[in-house]
Amino acid sequence: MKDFSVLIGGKAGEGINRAGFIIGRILARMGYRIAMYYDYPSLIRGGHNFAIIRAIPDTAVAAHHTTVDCILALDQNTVLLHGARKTRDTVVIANSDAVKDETIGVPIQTIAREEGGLPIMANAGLIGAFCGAFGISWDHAAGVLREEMPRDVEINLAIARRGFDAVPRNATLPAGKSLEMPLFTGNEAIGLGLLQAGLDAYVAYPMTPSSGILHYLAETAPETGLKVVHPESEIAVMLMAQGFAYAGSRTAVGTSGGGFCLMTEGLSMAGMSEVPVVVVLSQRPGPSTGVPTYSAQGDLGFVLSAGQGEFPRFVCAPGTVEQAFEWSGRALNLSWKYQVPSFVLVDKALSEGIYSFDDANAGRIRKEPLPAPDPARPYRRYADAPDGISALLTVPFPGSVIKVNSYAHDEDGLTTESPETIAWLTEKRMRKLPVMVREIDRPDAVVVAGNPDAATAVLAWGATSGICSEVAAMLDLRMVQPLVLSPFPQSAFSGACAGTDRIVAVEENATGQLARLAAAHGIPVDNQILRYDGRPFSIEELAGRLAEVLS
Amino acid sequence: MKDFSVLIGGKAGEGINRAGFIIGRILARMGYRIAMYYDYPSLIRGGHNFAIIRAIPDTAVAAHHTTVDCILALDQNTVLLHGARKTRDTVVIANSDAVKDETIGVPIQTIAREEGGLPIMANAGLIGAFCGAFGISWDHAAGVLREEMPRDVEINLAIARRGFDAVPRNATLPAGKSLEMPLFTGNEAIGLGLLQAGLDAYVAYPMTPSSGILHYLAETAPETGLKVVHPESEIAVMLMAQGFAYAGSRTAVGTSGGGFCLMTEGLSMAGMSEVPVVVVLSQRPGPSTGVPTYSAQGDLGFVLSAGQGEFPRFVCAPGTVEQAFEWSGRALNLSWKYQVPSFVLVDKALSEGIYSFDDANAGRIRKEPLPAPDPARPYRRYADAPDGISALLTVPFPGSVIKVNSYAHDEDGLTTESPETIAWLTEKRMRKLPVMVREIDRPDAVVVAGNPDAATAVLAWGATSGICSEVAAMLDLRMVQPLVLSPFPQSAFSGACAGTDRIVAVEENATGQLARLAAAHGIPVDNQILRYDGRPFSIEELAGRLAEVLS
Amino acid sequence: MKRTLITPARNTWCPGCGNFAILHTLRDVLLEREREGHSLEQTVLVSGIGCHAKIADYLDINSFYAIHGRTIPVATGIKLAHPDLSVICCAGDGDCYAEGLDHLVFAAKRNIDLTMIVHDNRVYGLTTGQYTPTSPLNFKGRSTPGGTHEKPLNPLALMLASGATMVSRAYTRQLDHLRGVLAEGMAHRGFAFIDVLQICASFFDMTGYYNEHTYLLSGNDPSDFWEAWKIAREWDYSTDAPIALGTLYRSSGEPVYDDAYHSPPQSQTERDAAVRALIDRKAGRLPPGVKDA
Amino acid sequence: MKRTLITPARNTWCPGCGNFAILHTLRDVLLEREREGHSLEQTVLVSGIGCHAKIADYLDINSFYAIHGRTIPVATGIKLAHPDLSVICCAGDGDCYAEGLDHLVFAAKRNIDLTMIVHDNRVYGLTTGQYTPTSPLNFKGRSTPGGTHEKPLNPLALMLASGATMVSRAYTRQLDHLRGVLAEGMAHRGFAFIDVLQICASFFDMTGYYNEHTYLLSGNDPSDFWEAWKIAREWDYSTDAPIALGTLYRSSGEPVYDDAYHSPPQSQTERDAAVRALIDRKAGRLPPGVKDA
Ligand SMILES: Cc1ncc(C[n+]2csc(CCOP(=O)(O)OP(=O)(O)O)c2C)c(N)n1
Ligand SMILES: Cc1ncc(C[n+]2csc(CCOP(=O)(O)OP(=O)(O)O)c2C)c(N)n1
Ligand code: SF4
Ligand code: SF4
Ligand SMILES: [Mg+2]
Ligand SMILES: [Mg+2]
Repeated sequence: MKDFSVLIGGKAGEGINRAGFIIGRILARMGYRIAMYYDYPSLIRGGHNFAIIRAIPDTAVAAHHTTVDCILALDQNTVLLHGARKTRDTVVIANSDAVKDETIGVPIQTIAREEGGLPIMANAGLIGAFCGAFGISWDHAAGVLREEMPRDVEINLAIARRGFDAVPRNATLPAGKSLEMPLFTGNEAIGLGLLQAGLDAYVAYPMTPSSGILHYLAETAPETGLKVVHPESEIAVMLMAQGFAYAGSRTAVGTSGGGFCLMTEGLSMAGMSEVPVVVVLSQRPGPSTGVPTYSAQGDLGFVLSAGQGEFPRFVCAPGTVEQAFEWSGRALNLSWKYQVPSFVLVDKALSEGIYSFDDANAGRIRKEPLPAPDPARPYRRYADAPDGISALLTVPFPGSVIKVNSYAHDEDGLTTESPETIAWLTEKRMRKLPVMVREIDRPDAVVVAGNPDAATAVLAWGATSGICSEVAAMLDLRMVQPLVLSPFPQSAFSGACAGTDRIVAVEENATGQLARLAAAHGIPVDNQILRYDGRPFSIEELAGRLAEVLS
Repeated sequence: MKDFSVLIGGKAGEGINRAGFIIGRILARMGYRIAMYYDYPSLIRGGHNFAIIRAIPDTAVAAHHTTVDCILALDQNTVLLHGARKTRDTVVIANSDAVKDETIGVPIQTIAREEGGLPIMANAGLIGAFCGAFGISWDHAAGVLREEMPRDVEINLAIARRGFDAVPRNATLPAGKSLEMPLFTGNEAIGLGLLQAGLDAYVAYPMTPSSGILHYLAETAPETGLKVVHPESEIAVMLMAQGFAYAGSRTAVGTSGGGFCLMTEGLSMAGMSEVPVVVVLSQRPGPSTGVPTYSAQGDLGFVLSAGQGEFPRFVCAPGTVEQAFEWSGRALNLSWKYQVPSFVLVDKALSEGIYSFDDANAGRIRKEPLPAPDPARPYRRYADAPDGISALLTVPFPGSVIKVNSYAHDEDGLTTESPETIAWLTEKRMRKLPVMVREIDRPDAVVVAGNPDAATAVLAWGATSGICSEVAAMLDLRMVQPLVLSPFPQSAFSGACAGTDRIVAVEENATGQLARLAAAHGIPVDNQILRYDGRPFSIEELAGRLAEVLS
Repeated sequence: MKRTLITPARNTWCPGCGNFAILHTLRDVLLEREREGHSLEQTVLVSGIGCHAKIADYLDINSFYAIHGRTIPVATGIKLAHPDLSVICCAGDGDCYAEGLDHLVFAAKRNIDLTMIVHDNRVYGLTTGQYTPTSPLNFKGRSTPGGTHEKPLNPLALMLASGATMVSRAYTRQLDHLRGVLAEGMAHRGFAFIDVLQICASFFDMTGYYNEHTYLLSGNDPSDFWEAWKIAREWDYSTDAPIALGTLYRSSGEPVYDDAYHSPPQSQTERDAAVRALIDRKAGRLPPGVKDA
Repeated sequence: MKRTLITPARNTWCPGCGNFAILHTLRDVLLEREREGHSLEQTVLVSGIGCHAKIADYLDINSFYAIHGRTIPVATGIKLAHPDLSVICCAGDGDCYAEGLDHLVFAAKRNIDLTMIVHDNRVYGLTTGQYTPTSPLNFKGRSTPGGTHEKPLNPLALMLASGATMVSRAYTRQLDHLRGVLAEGMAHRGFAFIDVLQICASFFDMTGYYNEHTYLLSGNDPSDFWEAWKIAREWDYSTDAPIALGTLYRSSGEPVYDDAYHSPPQSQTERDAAVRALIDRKAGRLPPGVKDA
């Protein structure tokens, strides 16, 4: 069993996400790499939550199959709703206190009660049973449980042990060779990448699926010294961030579409004032409130042109935790270097999915120092420069008055209405673009995977590129993922697409936004596979859709 | 003198806009058609304001020349700043109380004081002098002044008369044959067009250059019964408008870029809830606060994709007062018919410019009735339909519960997280698009002017299309102006461009936003003439730039 | 067939959530009003986004399920379009004391005739437990694991300072009292503000605390602004103190904003004539009546 | 060379505008503070958009000329980044009582150490004369030619209800008094709110009215919240009444929000180690110190 999948399901409030993570860690410590998809509706208790953990020894993994090898059912619904995921070999282990008629039943609620645990600790019993059924040693399991359930650890272990002992061994999962890789959500990886690159402050108003960044950065702030603020609204968020930046703090904000709308006026201010800011935008299905806890890729066009007036911006769209870690850091440096807004555009699938983080191979970005202004001359915040980039000083700075301005302004930041100065300032802004292009239009701005020589390419962005890579490899296709979407890495993208005679775009939206962008840059897409129900493709589904299109 | 231009200049607070309008009316009543450009900085008193009134008997006019035939100077600055507009024949009439060394001086401040008038009434003296100098009969002038200066009319007339008598007749402007055409700003024409099409409510927060709509509609409300609201912010504006619409009132909002940013979240709500709304967006140079009282065309890309998620929208961009009148009305009907947001995208040049309104040839749009739901079935707000358009009922409606929702929802408006219903709803929204295209992709969605058979076309949108028409006619070029920008009128546009071998786009922005849109629809632009200093082209400037490009 | 006023939508509030009390009490009040002759078709519910807002899915009356923080402007539009409608806002404390606070102050200032029900669980429920403007000082939520550094808002004091003409507090474990206050709010002409202490069973269960600290107002004079102010300041939403339930303030002499919006729409013929007149006047073809802009 | 603190930008306020008084008084206060040892480099001015906001162009100190209604969040970010800075907001009444009102209430609630100067001319100056939240009832502006239907906000009452720890009113024709109040505001640790009745010579010239109705507070006890509340309610910004000038309320015992933000930034080495630890802990390679999310 080289490619192993387990689904755990139950009600919201039963700790499915956490239990899935712990199962992931147990497997990770065995040398597996993990991808966990977490599916939950927008409610707090009840309903149906489930997680699918897919694990492969030593090999990167991003997506899930239609079927699973094991189902762990905390409730009857899990069994009812996931019947189609079962094969003949699927092992179903169920909470027999709540589920009728299943192969392996364990009365985990009874056990939890008997051991003096809280109801939520029942899932430790299911984790134990899972380990027992798949030949994972008790010591191994207990080691992870001790780390992940430090509160009431002995009760949890007792419950897990009883689950472990209650089931017959079904199979023995072989161990991989790798050292345990840490598991991170995309949100955590973004937070870490920002921290690594020197983030000083993070400002956000909670909004699914971006809130995880806020929670993670707030929780770890005592260790990182980060200033974390949750203010009254996203408008305040965006403006505060620029206050921070003006006073020298590298700052990021995070939100989803609706909150981002409220940031667009501030975004445009950043465009005019040249105050840097990083915006993490995690997409969910829109328009409007839409479907808050599911995934989509519907905001690309909006992000590319949001804010009145014209100003350059940097937009990257990582699709894996390693990319998220590296490119969040890059976004931070790029925003400060060019004094333009930078976007990290992700989606719920990445933000809230849990993945093995290949630390050793993840680009580690550190804070880039900025050029100092000429000390011989009085400082002018918007001093003219061939590349449009004025030296950036922040308050307080001895001997300098630093004025930033949302109006058109002169080199000193004083408001202007003179046609010459307005035109000059516009050109100054626009002169950054070719320099930004030179910086980012390099091969690493566009990932090529699968068979790089194949004439048929699958074009994808964001989290969808993970599954597209895997399916492309399966079907011997090329996979092309632009990591940078603005400024568009024209030559890297052309290079990545060179030699293709057919391009199929796969996107989680209804209009093909990346396809439109590619076409606008001279690479039209031949076919589109679009999905817009908030759910991810399984490998088999996508392979089927591709086969259909290519047949 | 078939093509006559007069400039009047002075300080803010001296009534330049009003005086320019009155001069326009005097000429309009002589059978001239008028275009007045009004230039003012963002301040209340002082500084320099000027208006250029261009007038041609019986013929449409949209732009101004580099030079003028007459300068009316309330202050010294007017003479200093507009020297380059003088030809050998230019008549300068100046307020000799404030201006030194000019051909014709009239002590209008002294006159105003002597006649017991307020300081601002001095400009009546200048208007009188203008009429005297150009052989306009006193009775004619006095007739217009009586209508336009009803307060203290006798004092104003006395001042004007003294100005009239103080100057020698220089030339005699011949009269045209047309009946007087009314003069309107673009803002007023938009307001009128909305009213004509059945507007019930207008909600706006003041923002230059859109505030004129609010002021006009508020001022005329006693006659129209319109409900006009100026609430606490643009966020409130956008949401209130949808409350009005939900309760059956056809409603429009107006703003400029910064205020529009704040409306994007509500816009996306309109996309999901299918509550109609008309947004008038009048552009000024951005980003951010930018240059509030000048003109630009920098927000097209933003408007086309504003709001998270994907939903159809209707965007029209009138360039003349007649187009503004007609298309504002159309926008209202289209929004209600398709239950999508409609935009009237204009710019400061049109919004605050004053133009003769060719009433007889302006499309008069009346409120289109909407199809009623099937009375035999219980009403479902989002009932499925082949074209995606559910029958629209508004509260209160006897026997029906009407639920609208910003979440993904089912036919009854109840929130859904089901993948099938989410996909269905997305498709329902998107099914409107082809129907909308069928409705608008007709020849009248794209104006062709100049020489329609010329192989070289000037491509323009918004107010710039006026001057482009005139220059195209001069240079024997074709002028193409798409009036509708979303959904894109592909066949009308292709038709309008058929037979061209060269297209030059003229836009008031730095990146060529219409050019990008045209290219995305298969019609790449060969050259771009861009201007981004907030100022309009003069005919000679544009002709020169075109000659350069085409040489 | 008698309408239950409950839709078939599956209710997804947590067991023990105070929102059930608001839903059922409001339903009862509406049914009672119907018996008194107020047609339910003339009633509209506007909700924000959050747990509270799901009431729009559950209550089988006209509803506008709006966006986070924006009940009031939507409700204002509805009311100004149709001043005869009864318009209720069900908002959350994050929703209307944070994201949408300005609208709340303006609704009070305008004294627009709305019934404003704030499901004040003092936590962001739906986004899983962050502090809100009414969370106590030092509240440890997911965005403030070390505790907040800011004292809560006192929404009653804020509403009194802003011009609300009815200011009340209720509690989801005091059903009869809640019913009385909601009915009073719906009957009030003008802006009726009701802060409902709503139990959040999952993230901030204050049942014990409220049971201990709340008391029902009696004998107070709601027309006495100063007394209302004193009662409002008794409890600051943070420090231990008696928590008054009931109507602190009610006044009926103030101008009501929507009174100015009763004009009927023009017919097409009237409108044609009005537009005609506006055009003609600009060309001097009509005596100047309305001053031109 | 002595700095005049006035930039070379051309001043475009109308003759007689009260903004001149605020500009020059604030300049004087800053110069005075410099003499007292407060470095001007440590001072930052944040302005909104409107006539008032032009002060950012005119005053030759660090400034962030922000957008309409948003002085406070910008200033908050600056202050939290650098709690040692003196941060002043110059806002308009449209700016900060309409568009940006929520930020104002939150700044007061947080008691963040800012000096908030509202140029309250009770009209939108720069957009040519529409009503604002402090315009009197029935104000006829360009958006309300028939007069407004809503009573004004009382910003002092609102600020008292919201937790501001210094609440004052000044008037642009009382220069010495204005100077005193501005200096007091800058010296106050916590949120210092100053509503400056500012003459708009072009759209709402209330000089005569204010000269007649204002009086200087004396003998009041600014630590007495109840007295402050009484004074704040004397004049409702609409009806004729005596208008108190001075500091109604000042309290120093309250927690100051920015006190929690003094932590110095980590060095790259420290940060590297912190990130390393966060990664390793997730793989069980470090003892769990911080609880994982
Ligand atoms: C503009 C915007 N920002 C953030 C969110 C995310 N969001 C949804 S509900 C909610 C909090 C709800 O808290 P509250 O209003 O107190 O309602 P409760 O869930 O407690 O009833 C937030 C922040 C959103 N939907 N829209
Ligand atoms: C989001 C937004 N809406 C509207 C405007 C237009 N605007 C500029 S200044 C102003 C009013 C200013 O009034 P106030 O704040 O009282 O300042 P004053 O001019 O009176 O000093 C408005 C509405 C804007 N710049 N931004
Ligand atoms: S989280 Fe709290 S407010 Fe939300 S449904 Fe559960 S108990 Fe109610
Ligand atoms: S309009 Fe009023 S506030 Fe603005 S500069 Fe003139 S006098 Fe001052
Ligand atoms: Mg809440
Ligand atoms: Mg003002």
